[in-house]
Amino acid sequence: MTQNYSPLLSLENVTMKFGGLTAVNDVCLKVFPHDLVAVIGPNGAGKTTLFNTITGIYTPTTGRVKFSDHDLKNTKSSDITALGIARTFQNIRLFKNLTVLDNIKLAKHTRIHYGFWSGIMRTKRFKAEEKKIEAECIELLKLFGLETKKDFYAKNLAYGQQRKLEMARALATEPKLLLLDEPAAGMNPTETKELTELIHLIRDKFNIAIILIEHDMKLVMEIAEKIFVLDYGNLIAEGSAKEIQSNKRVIEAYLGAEVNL
Amino acid sequence: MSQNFIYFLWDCLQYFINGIAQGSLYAMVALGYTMVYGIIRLVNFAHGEFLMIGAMCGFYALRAHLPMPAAILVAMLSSGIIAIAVERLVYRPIRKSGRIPALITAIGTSLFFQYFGQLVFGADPKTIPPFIDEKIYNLGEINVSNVQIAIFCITLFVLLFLFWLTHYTKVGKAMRAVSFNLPAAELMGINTNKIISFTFFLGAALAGLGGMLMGYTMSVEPMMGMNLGTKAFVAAVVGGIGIIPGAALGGFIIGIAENLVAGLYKSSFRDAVSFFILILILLVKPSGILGKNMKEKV
Amino acid sequence: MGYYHGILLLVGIFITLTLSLNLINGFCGQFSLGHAGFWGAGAYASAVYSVFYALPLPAPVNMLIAIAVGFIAAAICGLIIGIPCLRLRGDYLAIATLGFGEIVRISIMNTEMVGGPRGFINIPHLANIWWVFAVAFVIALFMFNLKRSAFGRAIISIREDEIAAENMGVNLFNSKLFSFTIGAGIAGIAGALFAHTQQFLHPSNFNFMWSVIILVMVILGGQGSVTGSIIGAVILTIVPEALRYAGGTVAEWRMTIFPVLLIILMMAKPEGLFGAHEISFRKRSEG
Amino acid sequence: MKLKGLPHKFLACLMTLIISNSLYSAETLKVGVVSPITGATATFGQENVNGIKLAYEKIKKAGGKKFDLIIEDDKSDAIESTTATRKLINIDKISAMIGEPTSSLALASAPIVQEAKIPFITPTATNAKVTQVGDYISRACFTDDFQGVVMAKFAVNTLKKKKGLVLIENTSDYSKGLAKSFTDEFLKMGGKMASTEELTYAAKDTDFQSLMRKVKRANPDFIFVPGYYVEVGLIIKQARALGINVPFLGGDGWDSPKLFEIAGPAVKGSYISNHFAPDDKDPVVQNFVKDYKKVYGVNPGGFAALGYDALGIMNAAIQKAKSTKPADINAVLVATKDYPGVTGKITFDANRNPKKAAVVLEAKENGFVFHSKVNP
Repeated sequence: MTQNYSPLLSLENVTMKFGGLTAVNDVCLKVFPHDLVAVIGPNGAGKTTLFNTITGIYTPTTGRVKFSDHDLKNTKSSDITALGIARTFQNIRLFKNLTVLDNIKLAKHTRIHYGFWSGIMRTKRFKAEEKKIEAECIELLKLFGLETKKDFYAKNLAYGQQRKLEMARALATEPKLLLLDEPAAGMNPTETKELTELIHLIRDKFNIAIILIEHDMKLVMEIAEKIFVLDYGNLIAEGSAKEIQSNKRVIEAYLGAEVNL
Repeated sequence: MSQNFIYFLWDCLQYFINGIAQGSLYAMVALGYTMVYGIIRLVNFAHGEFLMIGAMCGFYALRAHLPMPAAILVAMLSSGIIAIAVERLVYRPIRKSGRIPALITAIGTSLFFQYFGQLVFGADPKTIPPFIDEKIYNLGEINVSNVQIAIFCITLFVLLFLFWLTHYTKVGKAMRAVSFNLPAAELMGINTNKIISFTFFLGAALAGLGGMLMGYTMSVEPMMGMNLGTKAFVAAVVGGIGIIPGAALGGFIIGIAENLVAGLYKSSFRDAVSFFILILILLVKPSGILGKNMKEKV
Repeated sequence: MGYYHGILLLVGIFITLTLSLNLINGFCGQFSLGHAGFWGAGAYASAVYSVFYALPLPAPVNMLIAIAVGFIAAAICGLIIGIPCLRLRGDYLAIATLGFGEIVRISIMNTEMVGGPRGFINIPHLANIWWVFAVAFVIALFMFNLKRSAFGRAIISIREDEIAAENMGVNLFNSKLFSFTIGAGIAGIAGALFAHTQQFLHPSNFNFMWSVIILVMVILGGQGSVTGSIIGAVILTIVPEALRYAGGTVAEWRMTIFPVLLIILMMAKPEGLFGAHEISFRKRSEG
Repeated sequence: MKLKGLPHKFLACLMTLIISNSLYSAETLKVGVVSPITGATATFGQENVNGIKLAYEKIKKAGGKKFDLIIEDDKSDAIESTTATRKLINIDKISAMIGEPTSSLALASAPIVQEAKIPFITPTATNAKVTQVGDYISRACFTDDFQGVVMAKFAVNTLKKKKGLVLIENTSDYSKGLAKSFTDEFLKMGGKMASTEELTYAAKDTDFQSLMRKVKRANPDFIFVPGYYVEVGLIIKQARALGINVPFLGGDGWDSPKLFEIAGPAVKGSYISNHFAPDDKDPVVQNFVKDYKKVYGVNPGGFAALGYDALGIMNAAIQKAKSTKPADINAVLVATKDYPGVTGKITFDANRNPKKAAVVLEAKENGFVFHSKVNP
């Protein structure tokens, strides 16, 4: 697949070291607008670390992360969100003691323009903007089938719903690129199937690029247009599902693992 | 060089020596703090009160005409037993409720013992004589007392003992395992509750010992634990909390700094200086001088 | 000033203080053990203004200036301590703020101008109970509205999960510093009211023990709950007084009973009486 | 916020319910006491209350007008002290009050008492500012100024020493005030200071070696330490260990058997000014000491003696007053003349400060003995 327009995200020789341990080694990859790609690899291959370097939780030891025209070096995690990268977490990080609706509203943080005193004095502008945001949030919840749960505390949702809520929350930040860290973990086959459709739907409805980390190979092979394979921090292969399935190095890396390609 | 400047240099040296002696005592108390924090991540505000109770019991033992070594033993045992009881009855039930409730509980326990002490032992300060007959040696402008030297030696001995305990005994290895990863240690078949109790006992017994040794400069009163406890905690944090040599190092640093400030400037700023150092260290190296940096896993 | 009047006045001041700490501790999840230090800084600064530098203006105007002075002095303290210390977490921040509170108290003790250890006397009687409750009301309203605005939500998200909050685009440091500074400043306002109603300040009122009491008020009511803070302040100002009447032994032992009650509360209901909820008549489905 | 609208009365009713058993029970005369029974200065407060209680038992036996004694703890805290004072005045409706023993907290509560016009006597608040609050505020002890003068006279006239040194506890007003009046009088009488540097220490200090080094270099004939016994004990002990053998002089803050526990025989040869001497041959003193020992098992200190006298003076005023109205009691109280207290014959001057003799005590091996009396 060749594109003649510029990449949305590009990693240039990114290396991430923790003391003596190299978690990500000299990785280069490009993601274009509207892409739906997957990052796979055995446990400990550095997938989540890769996400963490993209979202600014870690600063790469060497190399560059570029998003559109911005070099993300020295950009705070919160500013990266404002630029348009959103993510979910492997070990679900919802605001457990807030309601479902508040979780989503929070994600609108960077899209709110009323001032501090506007909020304190409850001005017209504040009320109008809050009303608009609330409507948007409920719209989003409907998409995920969570609108009836909007006043529940996040901690009281079922596991699958929590995963969905996290995705909804990430989308509420109005990203151009969405990173999903094992969205299907802990889901049953029916839920996984639903998820597959949902991911496609999201991509098309919001016109965004999506990178996902996933262990469920069936899901990956089904939806990913392009797959990157990490092993011990190295990018050992990239290509379509077919190419990856027949790649020798990938099979070696996975040998002994529980996954059947 | 003027006479005043020579005096100044002598003074600094003297304060430094006094600081080491005082720091030894802080170190002894800080060790208990650090061990408890290392094992269950709890800032045990009541640690100073364990010391107070030990010293009080030691005082009454002396009054009952027990010899000094026996009184020290009484102090250590009573501190230790109170600590085990507090851990069992108060800290253990709260352990799962999160850190802020645990911290509040520790503060509550500390306050309880302070006021309890005032009503039971009386608010008047009590004096414990030095554990050996004090002799002062004059070396030029410097004075060193045998009590100071003895305290320093005892602290060194305690440190070596703890090193041996944690590295070469079964219970010590278990302590390290629990402090490294409590649930994992439990899975490995270590009786974590027992190890935690033992840690409390050991830490508090050291505090009791420290309380008795302090007799040479301080009098024992029910409110003494608060100030001493926070300073020991500061020492533990400065050195790197959870790390045994760190506690000792922190104790010496705080002791020396306090004596220098009190001697060269104003003794009313003695208490402020330890907090000042704390804030400074936390800015430069939040994990303490000997600490390792830890980052939250995402 | 009568006894009930005096207690009611303290209730009002403690409501403001508890709300201010709730902003730092309950909303933002930052643990401060030196709040009495901010309170003291505000109290002494405002008293210094009205005793030594008061302008020839009507009393209410001077009181407003005194409140502003208290706010600014405490907020500056909050800023100075916040910039370095807010990088710390949990226990470390608690100890650093504890240290700061002690430094404030020691500095007051060593300042001859404000009476040092004897206490600061002859502060003009500029405020009264109406001032105290008007301010408490305004602050409570401020907190309510803050909680329901984007800024408040951002601060609360930090308490819940710092990393996720940052990932939502919340600037952690700025939000923390904001709540710490404003919380300190509001404590300074409480200090100004305290100074100008009591007309006497003593360093012992700004020690660690009082920091703990304010914190316990927050925790009792529930971290993050505005109405909870108010109730916590009311209960904890009145209960120790009520214990005076419980008769011989209890009255004598009231200072040991207080910590025991505290420990029992922590065991039974660590999230406080109301958690982060507000008391309200509207029903909320809780799944 | 609902609380704002809450009427005053509702809260009052609520509290009345809790406390109804002790409220408005009878029309007996009540005397309130506020003292630090817990907290930082509890050691003074507890002894003070002991003295007051002893006096109360004796007064009850003696007959005459009866009154109830209500004792409140203030935790050594200024807020608590003012709240407790208001409680005594408004709820218990006391007619007279024995105030805080420490100067700083007496200063906190005195304005409240003055406003309510309740006669107030503090046993041991020696700071001059306390009785300046108003005409209802008096004290049982002499002021700091007087003690300083007494000791300066003693140093020059009795000890014949002219080169002195003063060590000040810089966190204490008591210490500073005493040091100033001593220094002023001493210099006026032709004395000299051995050092131009102001030598200070802080409460709760334990290590005085640095201070002692400066003292040793100054080489004075005597050292005046207007401090409290805990620090003083350590100072003397550490001074002797460094070979400083000149006499120490001090004030009533030294007066505790603990001083000898802390410093041991090193105190011997020191002199202090005090309110009373337990071995004073005066039968008033001897009876008090005997009674006190019987109840509490130890010799009384100055806080106990002054607590005892404070209630005694107040009782005398109550008995003599033409009614139980506070104003009438105060009228008699401020005119107190030649009250035979254990701390001397007490007569109030126009500012309600007692004019009475101070005693100078000399330290022997294990306690103070009476040395001489110094009249004002």
